[in-house]
Amino acid sequence: MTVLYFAWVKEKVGLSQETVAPPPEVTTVSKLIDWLADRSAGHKAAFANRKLIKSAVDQVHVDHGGRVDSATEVAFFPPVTGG
Amino acid sequence: MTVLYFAWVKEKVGLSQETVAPPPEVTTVSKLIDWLADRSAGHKAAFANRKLIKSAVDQVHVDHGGRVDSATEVAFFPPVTGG
Amino acid sequence: MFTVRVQNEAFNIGEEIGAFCAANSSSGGIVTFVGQMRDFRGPDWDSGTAVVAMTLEHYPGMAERQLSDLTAEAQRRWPLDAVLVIHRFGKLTPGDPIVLVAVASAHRESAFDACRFLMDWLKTQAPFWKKENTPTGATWVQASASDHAKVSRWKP
Amino acid sequence: MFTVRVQNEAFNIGEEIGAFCAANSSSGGIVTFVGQMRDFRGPDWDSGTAVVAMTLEHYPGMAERQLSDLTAEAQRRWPLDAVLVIHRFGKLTPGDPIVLVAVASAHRESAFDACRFLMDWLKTQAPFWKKENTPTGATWVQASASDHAKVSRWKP
Repeated sequence: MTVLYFAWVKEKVGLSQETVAPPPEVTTVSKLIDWLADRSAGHKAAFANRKLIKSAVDQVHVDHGGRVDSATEVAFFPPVTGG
Repeated sequence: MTVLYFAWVKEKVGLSQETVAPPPEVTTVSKLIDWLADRSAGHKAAFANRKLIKSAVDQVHVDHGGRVDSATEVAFFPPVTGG
Repeated sequence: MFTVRVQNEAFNIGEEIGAFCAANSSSGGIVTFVGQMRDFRGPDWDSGTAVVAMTLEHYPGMAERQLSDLTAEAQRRWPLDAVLVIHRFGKLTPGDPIVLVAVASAHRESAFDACRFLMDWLKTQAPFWKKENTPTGATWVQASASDHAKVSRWKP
Repeated sequence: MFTVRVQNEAFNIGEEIGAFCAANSSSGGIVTFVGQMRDFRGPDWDSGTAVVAMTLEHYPGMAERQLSDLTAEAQRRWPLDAVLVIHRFGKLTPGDPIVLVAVASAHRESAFDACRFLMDWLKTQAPFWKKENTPTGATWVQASASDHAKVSRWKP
């Protein structure tokens, strides 16, 4: 699974993307956040207030209850500010 | 008083404008239409169905009850179709 | 800047909008409406009648005045940085732009609302009349009842 | 034609809109929205902070996909002849156009509605993030609560 980070989430994590292999019990975005937050101090800081973080699974917006079991690409970012 | 005609009103009257001096009892647009309609067969044809005719007094839209006593310019035309 | 132009000469849409955006580069949002002369009359080209040319008659003086009054009313209703209204008169050929309304504002909502307000009112208030030349003759365009219905939403 | 472009290169507003109008000269009405980079942050220039440059980060792939999905949704909702969406990413300087949405339709109501729908959704759904460079440093722009409120009117 590829995990992508954007904007200040990327800056806090210190990575724009990484390839991870979470265990099978990581079935939702929320559980993936729990699991990722333990990877480094940067990850922990980025996910400290998860209400600020939006997520997309395979390039489609999903909330934190969305499934990630069969995802190939999961992204985390702040609310969008384009336009 | 200058009277202006536009679009098919102009074509029916056969004039784009004329200078007229209606008597003092012609105080409203409606009375002016009555008075103008007698000037020629073209005028009569143009004003035959006055519900189709819009009017402006001194370049401001008014309905047929509008005053013309002190008007210097009165215009008659069909509903506008610009834009 | 608030500008109204009523003119016989054709105008270039890209140049006008490009210059308007450049002159208002500090405005957050710019909304424009362009009305172009269609080459048919009716619901669509296939079931419609070909229109080969159009003459736009106008009421000189009142046309400029009405458009300026509408622009001033839009300024009163919304916080606008600039408005440009250009309306053609005279002989037009298919594809010619007839009207351009451009509105610049810090707020995109205001720009959208004001541009739509100007078009709705222009359609029912500005003294212009279209005559279409079709292969079977020239006829005056009928006013649209729906245009009159649209304007009612802007009543104060 | 329904076109979405997500690009690093600057674009010329006048040329893009001029070409769009020329390509859709049979459409009765064309509505466009242009968003340009402002040179200040805050309610107005005097009380705001100067912004000297901006970096627009985006999610490649998803950005194009979201904008294409929004365009397809607009086509389902309104009778549209053509849509053009251009969105920049990368480094921008004040006055640069950020986004252009152009909509052509036989009906001006549909063109206005669809253009506004696209902008409202783009603002809350398209994966772009603005970072502003001010004299005191670079900061990520905060999402606007009012943008999220605006989108609720388009719920089916």
